[in-house]
Amino acid sequence: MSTLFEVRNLRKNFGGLAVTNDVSIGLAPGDRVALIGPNGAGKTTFVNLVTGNLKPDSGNVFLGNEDITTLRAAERVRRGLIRSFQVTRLFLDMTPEEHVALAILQREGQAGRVVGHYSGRPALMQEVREILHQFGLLELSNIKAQEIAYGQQRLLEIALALALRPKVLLLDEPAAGVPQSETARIEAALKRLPADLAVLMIDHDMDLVFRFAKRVIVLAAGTVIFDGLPKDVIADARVREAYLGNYADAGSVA
Amino acid sequence: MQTVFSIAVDALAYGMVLFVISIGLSVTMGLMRVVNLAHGAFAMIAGYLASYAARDLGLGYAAGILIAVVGTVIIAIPLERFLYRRLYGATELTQVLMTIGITFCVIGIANFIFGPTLKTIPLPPALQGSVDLGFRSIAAHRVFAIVCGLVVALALWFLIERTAFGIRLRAAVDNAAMAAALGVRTEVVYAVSFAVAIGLAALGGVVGAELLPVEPYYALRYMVTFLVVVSVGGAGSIPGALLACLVLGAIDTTGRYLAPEYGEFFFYLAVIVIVTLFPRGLLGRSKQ
Amino acid sequence: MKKLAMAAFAVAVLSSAAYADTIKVGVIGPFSGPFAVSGKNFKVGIDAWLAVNGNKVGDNEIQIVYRDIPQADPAQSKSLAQELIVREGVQYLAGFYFTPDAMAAAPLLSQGNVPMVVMNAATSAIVTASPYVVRTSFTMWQNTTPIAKVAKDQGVTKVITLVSDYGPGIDAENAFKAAFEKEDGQVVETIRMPLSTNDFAPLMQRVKDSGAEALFAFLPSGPPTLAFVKAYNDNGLKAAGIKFFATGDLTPESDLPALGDAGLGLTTTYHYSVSHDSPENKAFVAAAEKAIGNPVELTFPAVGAYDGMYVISRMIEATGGKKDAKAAVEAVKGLSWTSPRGPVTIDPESRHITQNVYLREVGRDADGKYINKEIQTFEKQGDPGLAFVKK
Amino acid sequence: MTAPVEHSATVSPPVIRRLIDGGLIGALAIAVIGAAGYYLFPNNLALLTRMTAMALLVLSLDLVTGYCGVATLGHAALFGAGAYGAGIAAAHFGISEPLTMTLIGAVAGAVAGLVAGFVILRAHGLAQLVLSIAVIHLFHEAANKASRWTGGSDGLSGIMPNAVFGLFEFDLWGQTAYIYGLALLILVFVALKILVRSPFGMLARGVREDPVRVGAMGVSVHSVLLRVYVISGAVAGIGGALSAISTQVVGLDSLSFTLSAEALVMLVLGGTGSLYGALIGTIVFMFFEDTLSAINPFHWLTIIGALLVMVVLFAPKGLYGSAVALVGRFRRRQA
Repeated sequence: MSTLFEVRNLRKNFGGLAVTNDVSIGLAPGDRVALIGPNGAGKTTFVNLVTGNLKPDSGNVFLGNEDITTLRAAERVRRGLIRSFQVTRLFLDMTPEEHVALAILQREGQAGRVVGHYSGRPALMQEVREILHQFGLLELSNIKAQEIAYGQQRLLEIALALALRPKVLLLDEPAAGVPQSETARIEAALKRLPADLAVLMIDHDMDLVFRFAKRVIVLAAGTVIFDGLPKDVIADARVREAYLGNYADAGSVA
Repeated sequence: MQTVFSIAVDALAYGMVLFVISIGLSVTMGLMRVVNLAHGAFAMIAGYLASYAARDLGLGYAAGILIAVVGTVIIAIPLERFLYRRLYGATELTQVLMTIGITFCVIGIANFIFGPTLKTIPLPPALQGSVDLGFRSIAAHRVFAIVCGLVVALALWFLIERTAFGIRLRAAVDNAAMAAALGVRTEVVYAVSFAVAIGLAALGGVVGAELLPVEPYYALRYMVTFLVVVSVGGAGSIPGALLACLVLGAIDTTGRYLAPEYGEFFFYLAVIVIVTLFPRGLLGRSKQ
Repeated sequence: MKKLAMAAFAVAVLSSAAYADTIKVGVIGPFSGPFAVSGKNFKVGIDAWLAVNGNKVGDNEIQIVYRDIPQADPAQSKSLAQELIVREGVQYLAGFYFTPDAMAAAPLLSQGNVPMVVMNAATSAIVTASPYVVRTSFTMWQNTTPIAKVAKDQGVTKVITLVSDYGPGIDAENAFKAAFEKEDGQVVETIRMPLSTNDFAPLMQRVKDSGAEALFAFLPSGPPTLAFVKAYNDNGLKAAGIKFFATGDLTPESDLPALGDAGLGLTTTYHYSVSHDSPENKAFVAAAEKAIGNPVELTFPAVGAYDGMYVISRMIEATGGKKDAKAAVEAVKGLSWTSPRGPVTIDPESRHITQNVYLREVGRDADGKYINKEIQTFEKQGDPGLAFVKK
Repeated sequence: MTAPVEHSATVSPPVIRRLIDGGLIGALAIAVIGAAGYYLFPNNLALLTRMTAMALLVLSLDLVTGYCGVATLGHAALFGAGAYGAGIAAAHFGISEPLTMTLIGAVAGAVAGLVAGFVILRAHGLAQLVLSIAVIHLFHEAANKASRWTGGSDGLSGIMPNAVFGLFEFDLWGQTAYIYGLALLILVFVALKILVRSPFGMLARGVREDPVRVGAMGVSVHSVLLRVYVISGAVAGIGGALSAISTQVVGLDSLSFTLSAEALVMLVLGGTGSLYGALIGTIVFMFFEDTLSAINPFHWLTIIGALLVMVVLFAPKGLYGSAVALVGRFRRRQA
């Protein structure tokens, strides 16, 4: 399988401390990969480096054949590298319909238009409804985001990302803060993500990770200490060490 | 060389007067998160009280300051209870609207009671006249303002960083809910801080009156200056406000000496540069 | 509904144009805000005139309508002037503290058939804005020119000028320079200070460094003048013998108590001092002090307003209460009378007031009150500034 | 994927709502209120014209403050640029055709918006407020210095606009000026309503709600804000030009901190983030100011101050915002 997205030898120091230490990861179309790691492993920093919100000290990020290391965050998004947020970031004053419509308009390069209303475009409205339907949000399409339940806000968050037609999707704890009763719906939505999409999910809900991911990467102290099949991860000595004791050793092994 | 020294002395004196007048606003804006555009109004009230006590009643300068500070705080207490308390946590724009309304009221009332003319606060003999520095002379009241500024800076720093009250205040500011859960009575802490801020405004209004004379429009005339000083220094930072006053004093004074015609340009360009480079102010508290 | 409104409209138009035995005078001035003391003096001058002369001219009763403009704001001035002419039906516009406000209202005069009596705004060009403008105040040029002579007479040859950086300040600078250089004096440096300047210490250092024997200053009356004079004293310029010349704007009577002893000895030229010794002024001051409540606040705009009311009363007399701006203005061209400030004439050509300008020194009167003591008179001064404008 | 076509009827907004969103109702309301003003206060058209110019400034401010969350106390810079642009064109270059003057005002305002936005958008919150204050003072001082062009503090006079379409003269009664201003206001209002509804308008609202999310959608937040500033500048510039045309004098006050602060007070009074709020705030504030200062020219400021305090106490979302909230609560209780 060809590589769609690749991080090569990525490194970031904060005041002499290597928060991301020589990380290399590759994703192919259709990949379902989970990135896990104990608290403070550097997951958030890694996401920010990939999305372009932080500048790496060294190393490169590739999307397709293009080196996107120096591109700004917005540019990366336009090339198909999309993320969702751990804490919901929505436009509370807007409806789900407006959210998705805006995302589609942006994808099509139409978001700068100063005239017209999206509802006047049948094709766009059709797609909006399809996406909302896919996430079970159609009934809520004209209710302001601040008035819908948190679980549904999380779904909208993913719907929004999907509407941008990502090639690579970074999901940052998609089920965080959602009551147990509603996680099933989120999981179901994740299952229905387009097959050719490469997904990197950052999470520490192990149940979710094992049901979703075909591959697991473990980050500890800024270093990749495991990259393999889910069934092997529990047995891995370094992972056990990282989670259960002595972090420093885990770093030195890499 | 003598000229450079001379400008430096002027800059220091001007900066310290700015500091004394503005520091109260830094407390309200930085620690209580209230954009209090009525800061000047309180300073002005104090000026009128001091003028009335010292000149019309002939009680003297020291008594004037005391009466002004105490009197202004007493006037401010009901305002805090009924108006300002609603502003804690409100949006900046709401705060702007309310405090500008209060300012308009105070201006109107001052104009009605005291009339539109300038009021002065007679200085005691010791503060009149000049002090000889060898290479030049400087007004004695400016020296007094410098001393006041330093004392206020030290006292405030001590209060906020070194006392139990300071710890409570900082806790209440950083996380009101958590502080309340820990038994801090945030309402009381805020009321006391407000009183301190108003007391400082009052002191500044009286001490600075030689430079910024008391008249009804005082409340609006210097509002921009106060705002600029506070945000350049970093709202809530005592050393920051001190540094900002000295830096702005130096820029303003030097600019006015070298090219008075373009003094405004110098000053505001400098403000733009500083604010762009240090968006939280020179020594701002890192938490927004 | 529409018809009714149109009818009301027509009535309003007609009634304002037709003969009325109540004659309304619209006065626009800064009655609140930072210049409230000047606006108050407008009102005091007018009240004093009405108290002395009664509110009737012939059969016509004068009624004053006040409108407030706190700071220079031509758009508001125009809208207020229009409202006064059209809605209130005023036959005369008066007041105007700021030049742009007068300039904005001037184009309305011929259409509205209304004369304007400027009671303060002091830029020479205002009288050229409309043939219906008459001014009873002063211009910067008029009051500044004589002080150059004073400086020369006192043996000063090198002067540094410090003026506020706006229209009147620049007028003052030009006027002083022109007059002083005519006297073979030398202006070694001209400094323009931003209006917002609070701290004058660095400027005093500039004065010292310039090697001038005297300074000429203009600032609009208000808080900065106080700081300016104090800076002059505190920074040792007074002690060093550097002389201080200014127009009376720096020492208005309303600021003198605040200046206190720091002001003693300052010499200024101006068209009016509250302490002017004449029976006309005594009568005026008595009436004005009654009107103002606090005598300390009485200062120069009051006399501009008082004389303005005299001019308006003569206009009403000449037109018999009819609305005829042209006839009204014609009637006062060349009008001479004895004002509280001394003998004055409305110059028929410029419609600006020709008057004495006095050299005054700040001192105390017998009661210990601070006053501007007149020590020299420059008689029948016109406005040299108009020639400068026309150039 | 199956498309739930059966839902479309309930999902797409009804025709009437679209018309309301499209600004037709608003335009109609302005026209009706404007006409009412014309007949009720036929002798006070200059005030009404001033209100119209001010309404344009407040609408323009609403775009950046209400819709994008930019805090500014320097918005008069854009208004003044329009006023001086139109005024200088007329006084120095003899361009006195009112429509051309208005266009020049809009362009001058847009350029000023670009410059001001470039500086002001470099910070947030309090720092942003201070940058805006610095900007307005620099503009003011520049206009004061360039007195050869601007007339400095004496004001720029000698602006003599031609008749509109060669037919309607600007006269003492101010009818032409008022109707011209009202027409401009209606046009701008409709244009802004369209803008606010447009994809770009949604983007701008998105920036106010959550700039990080907008960035994560692949949009450059800064460029959105800068574009809003340019549009806002054009609107304010039209207001400035209207002021120059109707007053025939431009003063430094049109570039002042005071005017900026007044506009902000009017906007917050009416309610931010809604074009109606901006209009209502302007009308209410200026009406009270005019009435109170006519009743008592000496002490009206006190009453205005008390009024503002009252509004914060009893209508914290502004007059329009609080009214909408009240109606909403009432409806919910009914339902």
